[in-house]
Amino acid sequence: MTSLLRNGFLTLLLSLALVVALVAIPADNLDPCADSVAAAATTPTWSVRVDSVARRVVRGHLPCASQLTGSDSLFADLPHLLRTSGALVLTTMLLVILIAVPAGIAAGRDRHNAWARSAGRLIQTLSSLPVIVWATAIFALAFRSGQSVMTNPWVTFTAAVVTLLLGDRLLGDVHDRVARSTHELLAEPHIRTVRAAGFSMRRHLVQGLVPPVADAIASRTLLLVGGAIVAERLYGIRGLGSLVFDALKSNPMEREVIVVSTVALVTLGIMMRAVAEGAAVLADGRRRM
Amino acid sequence: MTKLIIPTAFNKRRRIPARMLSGLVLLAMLIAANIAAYIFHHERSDSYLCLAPSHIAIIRTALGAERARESSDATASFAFGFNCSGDAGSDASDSSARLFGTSPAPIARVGRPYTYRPSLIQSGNTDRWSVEAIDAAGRETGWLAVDPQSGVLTGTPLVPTTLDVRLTAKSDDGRARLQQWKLYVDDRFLLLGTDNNGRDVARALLEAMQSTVLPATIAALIVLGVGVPLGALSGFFGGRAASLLIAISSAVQSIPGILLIALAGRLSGWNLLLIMAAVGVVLLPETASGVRELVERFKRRDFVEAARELGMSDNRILWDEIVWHNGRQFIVERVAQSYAAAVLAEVTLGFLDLTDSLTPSLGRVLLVGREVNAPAMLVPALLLLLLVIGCFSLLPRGFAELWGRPR
Amino acid sequence: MGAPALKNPEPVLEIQDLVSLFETPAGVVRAVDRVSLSVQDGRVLGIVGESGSGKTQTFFGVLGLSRGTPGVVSGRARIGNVDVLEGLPEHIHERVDSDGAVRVVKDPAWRRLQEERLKGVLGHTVAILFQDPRRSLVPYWTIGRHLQEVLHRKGSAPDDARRGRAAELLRGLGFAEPARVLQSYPEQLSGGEAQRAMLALTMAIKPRVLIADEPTTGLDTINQALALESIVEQHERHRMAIVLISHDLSVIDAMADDVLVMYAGRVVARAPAAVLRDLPDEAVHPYARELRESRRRRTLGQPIVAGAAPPRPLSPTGCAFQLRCELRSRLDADRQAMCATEAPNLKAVTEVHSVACWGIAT
Amino acid sequence: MLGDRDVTSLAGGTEEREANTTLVLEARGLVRQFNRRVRFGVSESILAVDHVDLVVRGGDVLGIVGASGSGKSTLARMLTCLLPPSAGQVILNGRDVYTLDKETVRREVRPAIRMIFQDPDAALNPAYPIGEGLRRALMLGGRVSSEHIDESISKLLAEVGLPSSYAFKYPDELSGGEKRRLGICRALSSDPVVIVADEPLSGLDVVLQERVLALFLHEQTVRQFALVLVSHDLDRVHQVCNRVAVMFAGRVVESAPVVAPQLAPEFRYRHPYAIELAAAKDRLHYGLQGRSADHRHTSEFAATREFGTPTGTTSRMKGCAYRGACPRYVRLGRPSHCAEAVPELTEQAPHRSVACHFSEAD
Repeated sequence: MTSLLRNGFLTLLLSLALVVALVAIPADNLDPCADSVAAAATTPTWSVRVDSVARRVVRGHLPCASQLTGSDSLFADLPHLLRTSGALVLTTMLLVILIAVPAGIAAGRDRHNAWARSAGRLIQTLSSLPVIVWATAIFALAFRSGQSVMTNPWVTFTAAVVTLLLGDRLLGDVHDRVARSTHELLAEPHIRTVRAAGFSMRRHLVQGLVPPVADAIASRTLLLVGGAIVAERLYGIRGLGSLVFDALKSNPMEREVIVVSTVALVTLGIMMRAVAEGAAVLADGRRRM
Repeated sequence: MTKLIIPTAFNKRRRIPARMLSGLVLLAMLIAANIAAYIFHHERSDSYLCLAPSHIAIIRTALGAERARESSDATASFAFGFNCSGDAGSDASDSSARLFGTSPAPIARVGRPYTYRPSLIQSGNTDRWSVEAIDAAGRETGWLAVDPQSGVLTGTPLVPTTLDVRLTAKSDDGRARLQQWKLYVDDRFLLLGTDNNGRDVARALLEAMQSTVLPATIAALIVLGVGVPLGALSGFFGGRAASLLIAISSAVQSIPGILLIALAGRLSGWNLLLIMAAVGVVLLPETASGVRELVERFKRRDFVEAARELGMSDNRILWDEIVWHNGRQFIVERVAQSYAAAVLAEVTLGFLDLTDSLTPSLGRVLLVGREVNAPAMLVPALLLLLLVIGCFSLLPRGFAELWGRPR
Repeated sequence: MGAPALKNPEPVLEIQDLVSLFETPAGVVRAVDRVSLSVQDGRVLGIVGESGSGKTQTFFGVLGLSRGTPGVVSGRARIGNVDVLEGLPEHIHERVDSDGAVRVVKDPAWRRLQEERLKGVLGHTVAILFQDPRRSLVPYWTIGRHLQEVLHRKGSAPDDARRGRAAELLRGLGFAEPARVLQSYPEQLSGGEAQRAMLALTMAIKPRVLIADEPTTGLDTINQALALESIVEQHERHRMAIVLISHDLSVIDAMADDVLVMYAGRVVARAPAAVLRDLPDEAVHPYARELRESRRRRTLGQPIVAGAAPPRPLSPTGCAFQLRCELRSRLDADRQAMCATEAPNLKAVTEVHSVACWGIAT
Repeated sequence: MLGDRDVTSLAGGTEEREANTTLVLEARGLVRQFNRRVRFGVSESILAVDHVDLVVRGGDVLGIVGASGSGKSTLARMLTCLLPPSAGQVILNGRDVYTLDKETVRREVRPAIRMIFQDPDAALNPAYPIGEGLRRALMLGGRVSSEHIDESISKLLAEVGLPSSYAFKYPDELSGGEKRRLGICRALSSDPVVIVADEPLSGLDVVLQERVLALFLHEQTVRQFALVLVSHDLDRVHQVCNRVAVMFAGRVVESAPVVAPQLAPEFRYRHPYAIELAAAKDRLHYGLQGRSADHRHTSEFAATREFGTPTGTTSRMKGCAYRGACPRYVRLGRPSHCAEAVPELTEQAPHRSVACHFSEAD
């Protein structure tokens, strides 16, 4: 458990420091739309800038955000945005677990199982194509079936999930790691004793497999958050990702929006990794011992 | 005692495997394309990114186009549309362009209809539109006509020339707004045709490759130069500083990589080198922890102590016995993956319309292709992208065959 | 070894013509080559042979514990009343590989069928004492937990009765403070202690057959003696059949009723221990004779004579032992040709002693 | 050389053998402490080797015998300059090897003291063929110039009986015996003065063990190095060594010359643990045979023994570490002297020193 706390805490601390540092970088020009910063003279000193942003973030009144999110305060809109992004990541990860983990276990358990091997090869080839290719393919399909289909939120959500699922070797990596850890687990001498003494294998398989699978899922979740914000932007899903990118694209750049949404995304990533590592710690008696 | 000559390097006599060859050929093609693009890129005039007539001939013969024509006007260069100074879309001549929301396409194709629909920003009242298009010799051309009420410009050019077009809109209160731009009429054959603005797609791809693949080497070098040693040293010597660095980089890893890269891009004004450096830093932790785990796994093996017993220094054990002999395949795979990931990151930025149109990028070609649904643009761009990905997955497999055990 | 009266002569474990193949970097190895054996109830069958002679793989292949592919490919095996390899031929098929090599492949259904069938056998009729006890016991379970699991499955006695039973089992095996051992994890025990803890586990199972795979390797002489004596004691008390696998003839000679000598995956000699000990040299299989002499030198502590004799590998064709065999040089020409071309199979010399060698008159 | 050892010749010969052989390697007061993390925040310090003094003379075959966990492997690694001791010195031609700088160690100490590892497979880098491994050993040994490397590789391989085509093979293609021979070949590559072999016989069967030991002795006659054989197998030590040091819980409890097994009383072991080892060895060979006859012996033996053989995990135990299982301690009514004072090695007979406060006679 200690590694989990230390790791999570360190990550949050460092990402906050990184984002605050971003705020401190002197912007190329002042923030014209921020009417509340009337008193900003030439280029305010570093402390003034941070203070002003902090005050605004805390008070929840972010006028600039209003142009993007259309509501009076970013914080009112944050839960909804976080839910969308979170839903995208969670659904994709659930699908990964449902597809890659069983296929990986089957492939790891018996190297010569023809069905498992072909499934593995299919997963590998499919997932080796980048997200871009899948997005373009889906758009080509969408055009063929008329422009309107892309406006239905459910269609865009599923399209985003499919793109994320099949892109950037996500399925392939998880499948490989699960297959490898299954193969290594079954080669462990104590598994042979469990089978020879007639104990039930399931408990030992779970206890042996959950930690490596959870580690594989945890590490890929972080990359998935990155993929999710790309998918949001591609399919125009109103989530944290599209907000951040809009803020990035806006001229002049709205720092507060970037600050808040980055922290939100980081927390999303860390919470998911914490859940996965928690599962690993609970299942593996060895760590507890 | 049988005299036995053992080649000191035991896998010397082995021909280069097929997969390795194909990977190398692909890589060579990419680099050649980039060098070519770089040469032409270097030649461009300051206002337009364009080819000097002599270079057109070279490309056309290289691309096997059937009719090479020297344009009469030595200075008239073949506009390519990626204007590298000033904002995209506006022509250099008229400051009033800012009043017009849209920008005219700079190239017209002989035999293909050319249209432009201006939109006045404050067009409250009715305006009467008129156009004059004078070619270099000062003659008025007839094919360009404007609809007085809506100002829509239409016409099909017949002869390849260079025109100075002036579009004026007179409102009834006497104020006149003027948009002026240089229109090139071109009739040359273009291998991949043009995009909606009449720009040559092949040229755009060539240009994009140069701005995507070559800078990606910076990311790969960072991963190789910093990630691998960091992982190896912290794995073998377990230094406190090295593991702290890895902890920090894994913390950085929790921030979505694409966001960091986009931020770095935006803050640096889309300076490609800095973007690629950011990509390198984002990809670094994965490689570093991978190498560290590999080194730790091998460090515990007895042959490390056996090597120390032989009198091998720790450094040689780490770099020769563990990293080179047992880790090289993993490192080559990881660096190839990072290279492909760097290219993909840059393409993703372009695809998400995050980069400005100044930097030619494969992503932007895909973006434009997606918006106007022009297969002529999408298909070649995708093929080029898959070429890059394919090349970087073939290379490690080729190395695996070369370094693997002889069967 | 005077064997106790044969109460129930019907063998508790029987294997006929077992063949098992393994794919290794150097090609397909025939680890077990047409091995037949049977284990009578209440008797100790000793199997002696070099490492890699297939003595362990014979049992582990049948019991589905070996990881190699394809594993057991033909033969029949019966444990108790379960015919373990029934229906094997239907699950075996040949597949021509990409590089033209013909590969024997078992389809995955066989593994599930095997697990189902062995559920009633492993941990009930058969118990196994593995070679490296510290790594074979479950690392995240205490010794007490191991015993609890078995005792729980065996009888429905309440918790504390089971703990008492476990402590009493350990005390019976010479543990001074069973309480300490019950709470400790396998890695906290010494080699000898872990060995006897695993023996306690097999005793809790009360099997009809105990397969002890190299119980004495890696132990110092005191723990070796203790391990063997504990096995003997449990054998006396529970009347179970024991299969004792070892490369050390003195261990086999000390405990086994019948001895099986294996070489390169084949049974080359079978006889009761007493008979094998007294047979004259020319009646015994050359490999068995080499083992006997080596054991005699070791028992007498005769110093080893310096000498740089080169290793004598197995010969792939004909009798595997021919390259090391002294007897072959004294045979006549056509029998020597037989040694080179064809592997001899087991033939009975007397009604209790059989040998697989062209040079020994049957 | 050591062939004809009967009681009389060796007893007489022992003295003058000692005189003319020069002192090669000496260990003075070697101590090695490990701290092991038992639970979070709680770590226990273990004294693996506790003030060991050893003397190795030219042409010696010194046997170090003890149970697994008695610290003999740790001692071996300290002798070969692989593991710096917590205290004490290892002296090679008059200089303490652990005080020398890295360069002199690499140039002078490493080629002089070589080690053969317990698991030969793990000591070979799997990524390149054996020839490449030997080439590196020869280059680092510094005895061969680079253009003669190929010849000396095939010469070394031939010396241990391996054909020179093995240079192209990878470590996992070799059999157990062949890997052992390769280990020897690797150690000989730098013409060492002392070779320390850590359990060179584990994993080999009886016949192969004899051949490997014969090879060791043959090489010793040819190259005149001192051999330190670390093993748990008392039989083999008696067959090969001329001196033995018996270790228990990190301490040398008895250091004695090795004389033919049917010993006259004055040549038998004097320390209770050493006596126990020898008795268990003999019981393995003779006692167990009459298993059913003197059944009483086995059960009585197990019952009296409070046997939790401490595995060297006792941190610096006050008094004698063996008293927990020592019959003499029980017979003399658990004298408190054993519990307080640590018994020092005292000379109780010519060339025989024992670490026990009392003797067999009391």
